[in-house]
Order: sequence, then C-alpha cells, then structure tokens
Amino acid sequence: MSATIVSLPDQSTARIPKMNYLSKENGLLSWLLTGDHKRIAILYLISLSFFFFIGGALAGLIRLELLTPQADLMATDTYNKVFTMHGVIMIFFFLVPSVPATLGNFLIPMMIGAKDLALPKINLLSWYLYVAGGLLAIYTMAAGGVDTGWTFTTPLSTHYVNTNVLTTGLAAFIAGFSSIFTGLNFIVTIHKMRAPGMTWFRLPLFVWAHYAASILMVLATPVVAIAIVLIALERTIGIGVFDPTKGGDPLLFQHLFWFYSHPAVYIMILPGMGVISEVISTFSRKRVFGYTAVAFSSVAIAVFGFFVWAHHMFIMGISNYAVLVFSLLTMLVAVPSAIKIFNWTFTLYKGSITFETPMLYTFGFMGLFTIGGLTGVFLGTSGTDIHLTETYFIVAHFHFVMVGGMLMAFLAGIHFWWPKMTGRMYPEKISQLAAVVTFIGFNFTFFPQFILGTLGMPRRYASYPPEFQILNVFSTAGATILGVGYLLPVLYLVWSLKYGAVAGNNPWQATGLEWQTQSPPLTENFTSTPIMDHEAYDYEWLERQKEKEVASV
Amino acid sequence: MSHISPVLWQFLVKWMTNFALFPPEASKIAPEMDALYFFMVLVSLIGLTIVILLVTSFSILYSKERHPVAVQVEGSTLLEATWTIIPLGLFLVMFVWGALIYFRVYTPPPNAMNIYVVGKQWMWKAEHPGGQHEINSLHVPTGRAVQLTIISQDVFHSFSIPAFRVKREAIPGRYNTVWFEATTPGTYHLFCTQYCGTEHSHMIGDVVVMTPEGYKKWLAESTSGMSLAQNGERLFASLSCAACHNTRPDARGPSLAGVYGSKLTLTSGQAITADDAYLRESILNPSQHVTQGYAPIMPTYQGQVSEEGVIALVEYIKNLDSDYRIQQTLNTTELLPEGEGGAGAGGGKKPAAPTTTPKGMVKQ
Amino acid sequence: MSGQNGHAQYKEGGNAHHIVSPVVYVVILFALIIGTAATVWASFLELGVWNPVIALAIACTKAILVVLFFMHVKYSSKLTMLTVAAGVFMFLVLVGMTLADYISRAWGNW
Amino acid sequence: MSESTAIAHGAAEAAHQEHPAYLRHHFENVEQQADATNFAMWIFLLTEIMFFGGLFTAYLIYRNWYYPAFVSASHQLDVRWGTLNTLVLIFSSFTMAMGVWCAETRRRKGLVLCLGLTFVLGLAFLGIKTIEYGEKIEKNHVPGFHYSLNSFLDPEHDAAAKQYGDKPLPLDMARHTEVYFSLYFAMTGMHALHMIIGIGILGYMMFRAWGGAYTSGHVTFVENFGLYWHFVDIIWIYLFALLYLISRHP
Repeated sequence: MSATIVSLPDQSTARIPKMNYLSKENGLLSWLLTGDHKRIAILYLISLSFFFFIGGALAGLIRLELLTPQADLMATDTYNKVFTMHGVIMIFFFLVPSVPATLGNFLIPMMIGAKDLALPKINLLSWYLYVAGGLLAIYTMAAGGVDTGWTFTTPLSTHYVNTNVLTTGLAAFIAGFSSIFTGLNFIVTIHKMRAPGMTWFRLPLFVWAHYAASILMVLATPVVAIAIVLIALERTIGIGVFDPTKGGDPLLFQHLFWFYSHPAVYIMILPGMGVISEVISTFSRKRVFGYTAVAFSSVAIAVFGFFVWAHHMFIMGISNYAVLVFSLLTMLVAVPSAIKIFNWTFTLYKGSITFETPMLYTFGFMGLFTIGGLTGVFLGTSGTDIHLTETYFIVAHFHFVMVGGMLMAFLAGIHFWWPKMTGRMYPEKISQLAAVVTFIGFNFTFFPQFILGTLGMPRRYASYPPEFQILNVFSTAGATILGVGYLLPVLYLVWSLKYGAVAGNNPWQATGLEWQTQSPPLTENFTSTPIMDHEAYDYEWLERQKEKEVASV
Repeated sequence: MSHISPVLWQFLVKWMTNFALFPPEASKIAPEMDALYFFMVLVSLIGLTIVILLVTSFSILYSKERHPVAVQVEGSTLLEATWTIIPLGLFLVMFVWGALIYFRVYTPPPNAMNIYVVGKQWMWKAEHPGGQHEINSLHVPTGRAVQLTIISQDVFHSFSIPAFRVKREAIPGRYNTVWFEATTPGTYHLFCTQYCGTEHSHMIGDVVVMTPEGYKKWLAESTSGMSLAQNGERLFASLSCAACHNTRPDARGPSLAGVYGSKLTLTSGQAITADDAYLRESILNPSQHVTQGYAPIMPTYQGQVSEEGVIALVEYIKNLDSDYRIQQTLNTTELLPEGEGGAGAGGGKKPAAPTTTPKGMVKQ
Repeated sequence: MSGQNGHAQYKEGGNAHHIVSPVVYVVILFALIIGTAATVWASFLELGVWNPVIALAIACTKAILVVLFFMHVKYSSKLTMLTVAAGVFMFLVLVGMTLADYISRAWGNW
Repeated sequence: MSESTAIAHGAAEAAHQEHPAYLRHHFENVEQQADATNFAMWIFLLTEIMFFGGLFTAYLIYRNWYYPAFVSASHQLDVRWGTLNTLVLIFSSFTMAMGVWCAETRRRKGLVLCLGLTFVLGLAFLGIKTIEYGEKIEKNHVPGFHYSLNSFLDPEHDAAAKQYGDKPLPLDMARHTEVYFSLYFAMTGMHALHMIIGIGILGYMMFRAWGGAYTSGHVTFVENFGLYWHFVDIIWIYLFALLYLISRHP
C-alpha cells in the first residue's frame, strides 16, 4: 500500500460502527418524523431516484417515438403529454433538488462542523412539500396528463388546452416552495452554524457552490410561483394579466417565467460544480487550483445569472436593445464557467492522480460540460440564436449541461460519498464500467441532436421529415446504452448496502471535516464540536494528522 | 453483402439517399450566419481540444504511478487571468458579430416586398399583396427582399425556415417582422418551432423559392381575382370607415391618404411613425392612438374584424396615396353587391373573412 | 462578508438584544398616520406627473420607517441590513430590466 | 475518528447544563439560535418581496399602457375604505411591535392583549376587504365572464364615477379596466391570503402566550412573526398608494 492511500480496514475485523445515524432509531416513523439532516437526505435520495426513473422512462418513450418519422408509436397528443411530463418531473422533481437536497443536505452541516442544519423542521417540511408536489405530478399523469410543455407558455396554457394545467402548476408551485426552504436553510446554516475556525475561505468549494445556488433558489423561485398563480387565476376566474384579448401581454409571462427558469439552470448546475471541486481535489491529492477564483466564480455565476433571462426571448419580439444587453450579459456569465473548467484542469497539474469511479464521472463531466457550455454561447449570441433556438440544438445543449453535466456530477458525488452515507464501498470495477457506459451512451444520444438542430429540426415534434431519421435512430440507440448506464448503479449500489466492503472513516483520504468522523456518522455528526485549524484541501495537514495517530497508537 | 439482412439493407439505402448533415444555404443571410456559426464551432473545438489535451496529459504525467507525491500549488494569478481574459475576448467578438447579424435579420430594408403571415392552430396562412392566399406554403422569388409581417391568431407559434436561417415568433396581439432574400430556387422546409398544442408537429409546410419569372407566373395563376388591398377596400366600405376618414372639411377622422410611413403626433404628444403595427393598433385600440387634433371617438373593431381582415385593411391603407379611392368608396358603399361586402356590415360578431378565397377554405 | 467564524460571534454572549422603547413606536405610529393622511390628500391635487412620484415617495418613507423601527433593522446586524438591501436590489432588477424591454420596444420602427 | 480535530469544545460542554428547554440540540447557545431563526425569517421575507415583485412589475407595465383605464377603474375603489384599512393595518403593526416589546420585557398579560388587538385589527382589515369585494361583485367588476363595463362607458349613471367627474371611456380603453381589476384582485387577494395565514398564527400565539410561552426569555417566535406582520403591512402601504391613489382629483 502506498503512502497516501491507506488500506481499507481488514475485512475480517472491520465493523460498521454500532452507533450511527442509521441505527439510532428504528421504524418507519423514526424516518418520517426525523429532524436529522442525514436521514432527510436519504429520504430525498430514495424519492428522487423514484422520480428520476419515471422521468427516464418517459424519456425512453420519447426516443422510441422518434425512431420513425411518423407519429406511429403514440398519437401526437400522447407524445405532447409525455414530453411535458418528462420536462416537469425531471426539472422540478429531479434536477432542481438533486444534489442540494441529497448531498447538500447530508454534507453541508458536516463540512462546516455543525450538528444539523439550522432549521431541521423546515428541512423535513421541504421534503414533505417535495413529496406532495411529486405525488400531485404523478396524479396529473394518471388523470390524463398535461400538454403545455414544462414552460407553460401562455396563452396556450391558459386558454387553449383542456388538460390538467392546474394540478401541474400546483405541483410545480409546491416543489418551488420545497426548494425555497432548502435554499433558505442552507444560507442560514452556512452563515450561522460554522464550527470555530471555519472561516469563509476555509469552506469547502462544495459549500460555496451551494451557497450561490441557495441565493438563486431563494430569490428567483418566488417569481415563477407568482407567475403560476396568475396562470391559475387566468384559467379559473379569467383575469386578464397575460391574455392578449383582454389587453394583457403574453410576453410578460415569458419575462416572469424565465426570471426564474434561467437562474434555475444555475440552481441545477452549481451544486454539481461543487461536487466536481471536491472529487477532483481528492483524487489528485491536491488543493483546488485557485481556490478563491473558483469560490468567487460560483458567486459570479449566481449574480450574473439573474441578469440574462431574456436570452430565452430573443426571437419573440422583445426590444432589439434589450436583446443587445441580455446577449452581452450572457457572454459575461459564460466566463466564470470557463474559469472553473480551467481551474479544475490545472488542479490535476502536478497532482498524484488516481482513477476511481467518482473521478471518471468527473472527467465525463468536464468534457460534456465544456461542450454544453460552449454551445450555450451559440445560443447566447443573438445572431445564431435566431437559427438555433427552438430546435434540437437547444435540446442537445440543455441535456449536455444538465444530463452530461449535472447528472454526471450527481453520480460522481453519490459514489464519492457513498462510503460516508452507508459505511460501505460500492464495487469499483463494475461502477467504472457504468461510468464509461454512461459517457458513451450519452454522446451517442445527444451529439446527433446538435446536428439535427443545425438542420432545423424543431423540438417537441412527434413526427418529422424523413431526412432527419438517421440521426434520430442514432440518438435512440444511444439512449438505450444510456439507460443501461443509469440502471447499473442502482443495482450495484443497492447490492453494496449489504455486501459492500466496509469503508472505514476516510477511504479516500480526503480532507473535508465530513471524512474526519465515523462512517456512517453519528446523529450529532461529531462527538464534540470540531475546530478547524487548517485550510480546505490541506493534504499536508492530513499527513501530519495520520503520523500523530500512528505515534499515539 | 448478402449476409446483411435485407431489411436492414433497405433501411441503409433509404437513409443514405435521404440523409442530411447541414441545411442548404438558400438566403443571403445564410452564409453570413454560417460564417459566425463555423467560427464558433472552431473556437469551441479548439477550447475543447485544449481541455481534453490538458486533462489527458496531466492524467498520464501525474498519475499516481508516475508521480506518487502531489506538489501543492496554490494557483497562479497570471494563468487565471489568461483564461479569464481570452474567453471573455472571444465571447465579446461573438457577441458583436452576432448582434450585427441579429439586427440585419430583424431590420427589413425599406424596399422589401411584404407578405403577411398569420399563424393559427395548426396552420400557416400567407397573404400576398396581390390577393394570393396560401396555407402551409410560401412562394417567394429569388433576388428580392421579402419582409414577413407575422401575427398569431391564438397561441404562440414560430415561423422558421432553416434554409434561410430565419425564424420569428408569431405572437397573438402584435406584428413581428423578419425578412430574407432568397438566393437559390428550390423547395425548403417551413416549420412551426414554438410548441403550440396537439398538432404542433403537423404545422409544417414548404417554402417554394422561384425565379422572378416563375414567381410572376405563379402570381398570375394563383390570384383570387382581388388583391389584398381590394379586399381591404371592400372591408373599409362595409365597416363604414369612410364615414369619418374622408377629406370632407367636416371629417371627424383624419384622412388616411399617404398616412402610411408618415410621422404622426398623437394627442399624448408622442411622435410616432405610422407603420403596420401602428395601423393595426389604431383599428383595434383606437383611443390610445388618436392623432392630434381629433376627438377620441373612433370605436374599436376588436372582435369585429379577423386578423386577416385587419391585414387587408392595413394593406389597403398602406396603398392609399390619394383620396380618390376613398371618395369612390364613399359613393359606392350602398351599391355593394349582396353577400360579397356583407362582412361586418350587419354588425355580426364574426364576419366571414372577405379575404378567404376558395383555396383558403380547404382547411377549416 | 464577515471573515470571522460563526461561533466566535456567540462566545461573548453579552451582545445584548436591543429593546426598542415604546415611545419610539408611538412616534413612528404617528408618523405613519400623518404619512397616510398626506398621501390621500396629495392624490386629490392636480400635480400631473408628480402625483405618482409623491405617492411612491410617501409610501417608501412609510415603508422605511416600518423597516427601520418596527422591524428593528436600525438596531440589527450588518447581515440583516445586507439582506434587506439584497431584497430591494433584486426587486429593482426584476422591475427595472423588464420595464427596460417594454420601454425600449418603442424605439426604432417596429 | 481523529481525536485532535475534535477537541472537546470545553466552553460549549460546560454551558450545556444551564441551557433552557427551548434551545434545540444542534445550536450551541440561545444567541445563536435566535440569530439563526431571525436571519431565516429575513431570508423568507426576501422571497416574499420577489413573490409580490412579479405582481408589481405587471402593474407598472399595464399602468403605463392603459393609464386612463387605470384612473377610471381606481375611482371605483372607495378611498375611505382604503384609508381606513391602511390605518387599521398601521395600528395593527403598532400593536404587534408593542407585543414584541411586551415579550421582551416579560409582560405576559400585555403580550396577550397586544396580540389580541393585532388579531382583532387583522380581522377588521379582512372584514373591510370583504365589504369592498362585495361591492365589486355587486357591480360586476370581477374579471371574467360577467365583467361589466357600464361604470366606464356610462359614468353618468355610476355614483362612484360621477363623484370624480369621469368622462366615458372609449370602448377599447374601457375594456382594459379589466386588466386593472385583474391586478387588483390578484394583488389584494395575495395580500389577504398572507393576512389570513398571519391571523391563524396570531391565534396560535395568543393561546401559547397565555400559557407564558414567550415571556420567559424566548421571544424569537414573536419577534419573527412581527417581522412577517410588518412586511404584510408594508405591502399594503404600496398597494394602497398604487391601487387607490392613482389620481383622485376631479
């Protein structure tokens, strides 16, 4: 065994600590009424996975339908409902809460050395809101679905469809409040609950990223909430705020909607970026290159993220001068993402790199996010946006950032902290295979869509001209590979709960406070309040620590 | 090749003969937009290559086997400044370049020939000034700037012609414009790209680009016998617009001759150019657009004229360069043949759009 | 943002909670009543463009009084003040940038 | 577990015994708990600002577009009810602030009295609002299918409009009064919803305060609720200025 990576504990003697947050109490009620951030994170993880696979199944249906140019697998109406529910479930019930609600919930208090989030009851409430919203979304599907697209474009959603817009809107509204409460909790916790010695610039970058995302959640989500309320009022009693026949302006809805929904993509991606920072530092055994730049770039993305929403409306007939301003600001928000990518790359420089599964996912993230980010510039540039917007180029760009970026980061994080959450290791070889399969499947699925978009294939089409078929077949074929890539982790992670090797406190020899306690942790996280006396990612401190330990034994 | 399944083989043949990787460039703006597009593709490829090269080489050079002990590096302001400033510079170049193209696409030249497009669930209706009326297709000549004035009758639609690289949202309640100059004759896709309900994916059609001669021939063949302006004139008469908008000394409304394109001062003191959007607005929301010196007495025609009707009226007013025609209408209002000019005359809520030719009746 | 750590703030313990005297509340109450009267009175005057300006100015003054005294912001930490400022700022971004689109639509010829 | 990172935090441990019952386990001390919950309340108010922000944005745009309609429509609101309601809310804010003071200075009966007054004033506000809504329903000024333009097309026969000497609006402008009333109901409705929630919590607090829950040093709940109540008051201050007082001169 090498100098830096300590061996796993000897399997014959290794034990999961008897006292931990999982074993403290038993029974369903002890979970459903818990205030423990770690248990709530597990609840989230289970419910999120459920919604992810529903959304994924819908995505599979979409790809199957698009295998042929005709609308032959399902009627156009069904197809519209399928892609709407895919969007609603994936965005409001998977992407927005994914990393923050699971990993963030689990890790933020541990990383800053606190016993829990500042408001444990609010934390539990936000899980209940999430579940209530999710069940409402499922009910909507059972009750006949909704076909407005996840963007609820008025006046389509207010006057021209007879489907369950109200329940879907309510589901998104409730999920929105779940996300507001999560963000609120994180901000308060990060401000008020840090352990002694944990200054702002000793915080792990994961925490910085969540702080930035939380600001977005708290300030942007309410605007979409009120937009949904107005839609509901327009559908029920017929008020006229967005209705052009009554003198309202449907573009106003677009403004209010995108004021949330553009920052929402940063809500989705920023926590993922936090995961990448942790993983890449740990597996190159090196401090993140330019810690301050990466921390501030998170905040910069959050701040600039508020000023760019109208780039979703370039072709809708907003003022040309507004287009200039919003396009320019969009260019500015692209820069911090570039900074992050290069800083992560240079974190590898002179490191001592190992290639465990989380690292493979991270490499996948960097490649796919670079493509996703750069194609975002195509769309932020007002001229090319005219041609590329509302086509499969948008679909591909969004999925590169969200699935290629966010989901890769989510999986990287789940694997990375799995030993901490469960006390057991996932099987390394098969998980590496899953990472590679996911990467290949992903590129097969979504890269052809860039070409389709350039060709002009509009999104949300159940049928399409025959010359687009070959690329769609590629895409569908890739989606099956991708599906396998996502199913594998579920199987082996569940398997590892019982049969995985016992992980020990710090299997990766990482520096974060969360690794300096037992796995799975105690309900109070630490036996006594930790004191932070070193910088984040200080591997030399960790070495000294280990020497001391050896000496004391 | 015989061991390949014949079905698969058939598919391959079909695909290979029917396969596209890049859309045709059929308008003047298309090569310009593609230049920017390929510039961005190039920059992206270079950026991606740099990242991939760095990640791969670092992974090889500094793998644990080769480099067992990491060297802690804090960061480098110089390097970080480099990768802040270079991307920023490149992005700004793209921004300026893109904005130039954007302004070109959405600023029609003054001499452009105007075609009106009305989107409705789920079809595109195009109205040529000559009265030619198309559904889900658009015939345009090469070598001539064509301006589209687009409006929707119900929900958001989006008028997209990938081969021309232009696209514009059709929005209820207001005109949007876009223009292009077709260069290559042929038939190209016309899509609705904004999701608009059940039959969204069937709201597609063809853009037929013809040589100027061919276009002339097509115009002559598909005329409905009445130009758009003539339809407008009929509507103008049946709605009794001329009762106020005439040149009599005691006229209660301003004369509309030559009003199009002129600068008007409104009662609010605001100066405005009378363009299509203004004409439309002043028919539907007249009280907000009263010309200085006149009383706000004009009734609204919202709910009485269809979008096509408004288009016909706008086109009629646009072509009024003298009062002669108004005088004519004034005299012939009573003489209109039964049934033809009946639109709106009876105060009916939904007049049969007088512009609808038999061809237009095919759908809906 | 404060560089000091979370716990250090509480070590002193003494950092006594400021209790605002009822006299201040009464004064503010009267100021608010006067403000209400003034704004109603002003709305009956013919002031043209100044009508909304005065109405909003009085409303803002009243709101500031409530925030500073009833909501104790005057006696609160910098963090609270920053939070209030952030709220106002983001509100202005939402209103301002949306209105900027609407206002500049009238420029140019479409 | 690496021992040295987790040195027993002596001070905190020692203080543990003297902690009051309302201190939740994950906080180090009462100060931290109060501070954290107070900050959380402020962050929540941020979201509330943005929530109403969407409505204010819509209001500003349409007011600029349809100014005459907004003026005439606002004349349909009774400025006396509006002023009275403003005063009611300001008083309720005052009693709430006094309630917080009573809690801080540990006056149990004073606190219950103040909360009770706030409760009653809140109900009075809603009562007046109901009367106003009733008037709108009677005159068919609720947007939707039954919306009536009579007051704006024929102000001579409308008492409220006549009072301000309104001239008949042209039909197209008169139709846009519906936008005003859409915003009126959306904004005051959302505000009233906040009031109802607040009154519910007030009832709960009165019950607890009677048992002395907030007068033994644990005032955060009352304080934080006070913030919420004052915020709702501030929203009304703006709604009053924007909806009732657009222009009242005849």
